[in-house]
Amino acid sequence: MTATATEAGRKPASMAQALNRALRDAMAADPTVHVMGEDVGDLGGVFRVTDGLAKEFGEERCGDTPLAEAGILGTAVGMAMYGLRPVVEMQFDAFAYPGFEQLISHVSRMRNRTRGAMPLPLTIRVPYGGGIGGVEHHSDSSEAYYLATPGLQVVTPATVADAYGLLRAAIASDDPVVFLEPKRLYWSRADWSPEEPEPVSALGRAEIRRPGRSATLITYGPSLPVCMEAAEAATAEGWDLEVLDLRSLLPFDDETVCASVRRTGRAVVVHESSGFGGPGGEIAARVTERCFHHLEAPVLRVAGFDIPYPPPMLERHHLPGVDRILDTVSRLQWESDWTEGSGD
Amino acid sequence: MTATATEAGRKPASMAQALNRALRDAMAADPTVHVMGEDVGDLGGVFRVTDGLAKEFGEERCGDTPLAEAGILGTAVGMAMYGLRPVVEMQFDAFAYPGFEQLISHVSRMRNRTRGAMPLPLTIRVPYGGGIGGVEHHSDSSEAYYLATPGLQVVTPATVADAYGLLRAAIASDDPVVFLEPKRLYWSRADWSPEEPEPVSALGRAEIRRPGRSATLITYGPSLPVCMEAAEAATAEGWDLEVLDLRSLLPFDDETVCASVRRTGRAVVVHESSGFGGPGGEIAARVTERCFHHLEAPVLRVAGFDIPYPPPMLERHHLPGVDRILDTVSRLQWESDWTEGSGD
Amino acid sequence: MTVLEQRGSSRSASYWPAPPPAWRPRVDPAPLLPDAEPYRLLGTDAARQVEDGLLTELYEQLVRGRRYNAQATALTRQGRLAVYPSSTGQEACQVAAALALKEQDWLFPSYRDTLAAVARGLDPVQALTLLRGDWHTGYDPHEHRIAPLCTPLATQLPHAVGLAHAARLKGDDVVALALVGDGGTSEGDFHEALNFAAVWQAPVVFLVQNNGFAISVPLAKQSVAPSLAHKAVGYGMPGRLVDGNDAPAVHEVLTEAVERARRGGGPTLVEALTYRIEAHTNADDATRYRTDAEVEEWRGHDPIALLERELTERGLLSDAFVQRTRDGAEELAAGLRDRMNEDPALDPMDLFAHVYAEQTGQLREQAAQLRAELEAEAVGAEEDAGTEQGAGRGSADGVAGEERP
Amino acid sequence: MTVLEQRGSSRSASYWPAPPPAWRPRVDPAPLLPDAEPYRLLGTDAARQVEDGLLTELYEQLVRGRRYNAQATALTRQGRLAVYPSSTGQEACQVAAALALKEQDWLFPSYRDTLAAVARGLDPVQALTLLRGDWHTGYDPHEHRIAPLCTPLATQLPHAVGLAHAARLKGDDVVALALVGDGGTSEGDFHEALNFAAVWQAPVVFLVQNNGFAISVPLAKQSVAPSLAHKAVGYGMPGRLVDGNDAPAVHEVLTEAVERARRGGGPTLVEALTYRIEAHTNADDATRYRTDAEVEEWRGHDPIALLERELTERGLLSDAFVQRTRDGAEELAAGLRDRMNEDPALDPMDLFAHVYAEQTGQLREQAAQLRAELEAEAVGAEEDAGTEQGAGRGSADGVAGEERP
Ligand SMILES: Cc1ncc(C[n+]2csc(CCOP(=O)(O)OP(=O)(O)O)c2C)c(N)n1
Ligand SMILES: Cc1ncc(C[n+]2csc(CCOP(=O)(O)OP(=O)(O)O)c2C)c(N)n1
Ligand SMILES: [Mg+2]
Ligand SMILES: [Mg+2]
Repeated sequence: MTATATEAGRKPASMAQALNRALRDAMAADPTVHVMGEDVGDLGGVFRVTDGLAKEFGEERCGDTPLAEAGILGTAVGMAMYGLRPVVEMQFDAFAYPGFEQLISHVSRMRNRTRGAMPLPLTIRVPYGGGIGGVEHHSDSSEAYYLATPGLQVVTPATVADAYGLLRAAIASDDPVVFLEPKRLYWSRADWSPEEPEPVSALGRAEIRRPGRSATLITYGPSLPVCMEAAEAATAEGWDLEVLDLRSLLPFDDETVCASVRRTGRAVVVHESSGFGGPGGEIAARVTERCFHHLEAPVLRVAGFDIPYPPPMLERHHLPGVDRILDTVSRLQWESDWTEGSGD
Repeated sequence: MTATATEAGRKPASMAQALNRALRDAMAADPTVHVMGEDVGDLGGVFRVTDGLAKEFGEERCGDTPLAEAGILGTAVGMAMYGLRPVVEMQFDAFAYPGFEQLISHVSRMRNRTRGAMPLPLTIRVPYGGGIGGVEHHSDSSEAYYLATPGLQVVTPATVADAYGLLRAAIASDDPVVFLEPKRLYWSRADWSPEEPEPVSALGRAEIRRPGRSATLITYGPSLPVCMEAAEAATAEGWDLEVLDLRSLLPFDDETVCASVRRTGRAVVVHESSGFGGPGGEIAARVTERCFHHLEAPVLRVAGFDIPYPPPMLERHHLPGVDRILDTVSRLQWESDWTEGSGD
Repeated sequence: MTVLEQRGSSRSASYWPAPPPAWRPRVDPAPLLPDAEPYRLLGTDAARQVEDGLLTELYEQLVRGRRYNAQATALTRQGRLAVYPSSTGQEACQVAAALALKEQDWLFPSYRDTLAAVARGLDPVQALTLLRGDWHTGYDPHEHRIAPLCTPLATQLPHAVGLAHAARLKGDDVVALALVGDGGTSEGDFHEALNFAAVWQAPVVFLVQNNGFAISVPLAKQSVAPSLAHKAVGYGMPGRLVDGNDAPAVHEVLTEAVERARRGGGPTLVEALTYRIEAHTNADDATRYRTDAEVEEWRGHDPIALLERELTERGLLSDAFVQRTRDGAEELAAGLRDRMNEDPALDPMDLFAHVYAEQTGQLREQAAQLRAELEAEAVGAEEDAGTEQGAGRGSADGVAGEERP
Repeated sequence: MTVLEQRGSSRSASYWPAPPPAWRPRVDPAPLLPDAEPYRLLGTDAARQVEDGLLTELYEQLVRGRRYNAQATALTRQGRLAVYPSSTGQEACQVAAALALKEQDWLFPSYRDTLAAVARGLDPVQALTLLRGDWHTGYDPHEHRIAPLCTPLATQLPHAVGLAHAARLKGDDVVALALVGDGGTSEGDFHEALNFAAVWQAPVVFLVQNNGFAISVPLAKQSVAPSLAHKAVGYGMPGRLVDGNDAPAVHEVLTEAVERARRGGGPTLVEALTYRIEAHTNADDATRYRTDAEVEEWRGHDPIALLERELTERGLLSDAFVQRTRDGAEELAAGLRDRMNEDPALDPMDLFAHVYAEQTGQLREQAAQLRAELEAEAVGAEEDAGTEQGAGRGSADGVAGEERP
């Protein structure tokens, strides 16, 4: 299944394949990397991200655990205390919740608790977000919970290349990383080689995916392709939108984000997660704190509604789409025509 | 212990006593109200908030549960499904985490899941925040987790009178309420009578605790007294600060908050919870979205640092204090003297 | 009493001073332990004591259930269900669970237990709402006293305990029966629920359908206990092991447990040994983790076939009866197919209608935004395809308008 | 084998077709069940087999432990400890846990188990750091292989399982021993940890110190099981019940379990019956939920007194030995008192130093803010009290400065 990506050179690959390759390469490079979770063994994970690993590295390196997420995370903490680098899979976003006590009270705090004597090099892979027609509890966007937990790093790829590079970086990190995998991008494909541009990405850096001058769309993960599409559509309205992919939500790349917003003077944060108490509030607030006098309009947000994630047949109304993004861009207090630096 | 508050007329009472009285009155008024949790029976709770209830109403109405927070919350869900109004006590903020799966996946969603057929009139009391010299895990400010969970209401009193009125309102609500009790205000006292001004407060309304013209301090719970003190101290600097007590974090009282900020043109959000991903981001973002052109300066935040809650001997450095609040107010881009409506 | 090794206690009779009384185990563990062999009726002498009427009722329900499962699976292929976790092979557990309850009792099903809900009287279309994807729960739980289908594993168990406890506090004659899988027994909520039930002596019965797998993970990686029913003694409740493909046996064990709970005898844990004949769901590929031979072996222990043998022995399996049973099942399937082929009526505004009893200001704003978008969409759809994109743009007013000063 | 009621299975020998093999319980439950009576040595004939050296070592440690507890409690009254959960009355469990382990093994203590850590060799001042309040953990866990004191109940148990499992995967000779209270057994993490341990056959021993209370909640409201050790069979591991105030008995049971784990025999659950003589912590008022008479009854079963009886019988309790033991305990207490009376050196900047391996930009900003505040405070403190308030105001630069356009 992942055979096309095994040779050097750029080949088409899906995000799931790139993640699989990242796990494989990390396990091959470092015998302390252990993959664990529900159905990660023979089945290769419900999204096939761990496909073939049990066969290649043996059950002890990639094994099925009993069905208990606090137990998975808690035993992974113990394994990390002993020097292993566990990579834990939570089967779906909502099924990570039983592990929250371990996550908040231990995973995020062990290094600090012990003045650095006991770091936890732990990666927690969480497939997240909707748009896949999943029934209740299979489409949550849980990033707000992770962001409010100091001591964690929170990372999410939006491209095939980042899926590889960021996962390698997460596993290489000496601190715990919550690695959020956008479910609906698992099957997105791109030409890609694991060797380029860099096998392991730096954590904590945002990337400009589309330069523009009119306004900045700040986004991440599943909403990146939607924002790219919106930016294309916006040209018809005369807007040249910059699209910024955060990649790392915690730590947050204030520098890249603020530089962009200072340039464009306008910003919209786009994410699937519910708006209220979601990542967008933090992002809008910190951008405003730092760039207030560059702003021609308030930083606006396009987010999921403040409701439990909808059933499959209604999810399209909930998810930020191109129209809703453009509607919001239109409310950024434009003069009749776009001109730079008008302000109030 | 609570005898002083049992007669009519305003008498001195602590917040813990007012909460106790609210529980007692609610139980007396409605036989479906059941109090449950760890040590809430004979001991009366570790903060004595349930003192005397087991004796007065019997163990079946106020009883000790086995020691398991998911079990407490999960069985309370079942009891609410059958028409009872459980009032659950989580012993400390951090010990609510084991119940987060029940909270997120069930408590917040049952009404929506069943199209209103199965509401959950459930109150979850959570003592929260620091400043009491508590050792690790006894001083968390966990409100960000609750705010990011649509379907919950999140309420927190900052005064003795509100402790009573809001808890009565929470118990009376047909939807689940996370009722956050500021630990370090448990022993704060005030002259108060349960009959006035109103026995049951409306949920979802903020209150101006100190009117002012220069800037608005937006706060809640444990930080209200600090903000009041800061506002007094600020008069020496020539600032007349308005202090706004949110009382309800979810739903959020945009009207009262925005009216105040539009009046003053400047705002600082103050809370103990870590800044990043905390409530302040949401508050600053929505105020800015709604009041952008009234703002003379960005909405700033004074919050706990982005660190695990410190050990007792260091907590004073973490907690928002008067000086830090005034420092932040001083950064609200004042002209040499305060004048109304200067702008940029 | 169990046979206990009394190491080094020869002087303990004269032990002085006597240890404080809190030490005495208050409960005899022996009656709480399950039998080593699963309880069976079919194929044993005891089967003769089961009434004809019960056997034929079980048979009709099993056949209907099998047909229902097949139809639901077919609907996934036609895109009419988002997903279906089949209970083919487990029909005896599903049906017995439904029949063991009285009308006032409550059933707490998981995602795999729609058949139990249907056997209890729920409209199959309503039962499948979650899996079709038009809403989360398709029925009013109070109507048939069936809790919403529960997806997060084992989380329904404390609900069942709480409901049963509340009913007892109110003095109502209500028993709750909660279903969970073998995988679900590993979750913390299983443990907490059983302990609460035992401490409270709540009228609740836990039925573990041990179908050998949690998705791809076999029981051997889930537990190395003598049986899952052996967990019961650790809570101070009886554990019972039953052949989950022997419908009258499951029915008897559950009925006994339910009646015991009703009499105030407290909770019971029942483990039913069965097998998931189909893949985990239609989306799963079971060949990755188990052999056809294993499935075949279990087909040889099919709940319907086992029951047919007994019915045949008794001469109850007449052609007419078989035909009538099949016709009933076909009718159920046809009705289900026809009704599931209709598109459900959906109102997107429902997204905001049930989050709270009273809509918050936030939600009113957001509902207004969506309504405006939908109206703009409708206008856009009426105009011809060549019209400028984004007709509604700028009209949406989700965030309260800002008037300039 | 347990005595099992074989209801209705008379025809089961000829049962046809044979049920699939997955049905056979793979494990005999009988050896996993605990004895009905707690295991005891003191006061039984078997006590004679315990070596003198072990008894005197245990005695010295118990006396030290009792003195340590008294000193720590005294320090709370002097405001030198934020809080102290005493293990007075439970010293036998604490000491035996420490002595049962080899140097390379790991101990996983809870908040009440500082004595076990001290008995294992940890500096008592370091052990008390959490409870003094200057930092969370006062020691490098790797030094004595003692995990940080754990406060969230039962959450340390999966850590112990994971660590033991990791060590076994690496081929290291390491056993983990984890302590938990009776109340902690109700938590989901207890369940999940024990199940993982059993499925993985991890070299780990769980010691439940059943001291009768979880703060105010008596065991009877926590569990109605025959014993907490009866939970073991539900995971497929042996459960052992021991008199927790009989130091050599606890030592023997734990040593056996540890060595069994070391040999690859898998995990064991040990329940030690003991009593918390003091209140939950110095802040607790135990008179609200228990009688003095109950405490007195347990004082009559004191671990030190029990051991003294055996030592006296053997003629080992000489005045000189008693004096030496007391002197050692006093020395420990005096050193602890003196060192705890010194104020710990604290650097507020440590708040930011260990959150991540590499400080984030956010934390660098916040550290700079605090540093500026502290400098301003220091300046303010140097100036006289009459100086204008808020000397440093405006100088703090926590949020990156905004240059006007
Ligand atoms: C808390 C939680 N974790 C993970 C899942 C994902 N999941 C759905 S079904 C399943 C396997 C359940 O196995 P079992 O309990 O044996 O029930 P069965 O499917 O065999 O009926 C898993 C892991 C879930 N639904 N909930
Ligand atoms: C998850 C969690 N819930 C609640 C608490 C609060 N708490 C601290 S100690 C305690 C009682 C523990 O009793 P037990 O397990 O028997 O241990 P003991 O104190 O008797 O040693 C409670 C409820 C906690 N620390 N962690
Ligand atoms: Mg199963
Ligand atoms: Mg205890």
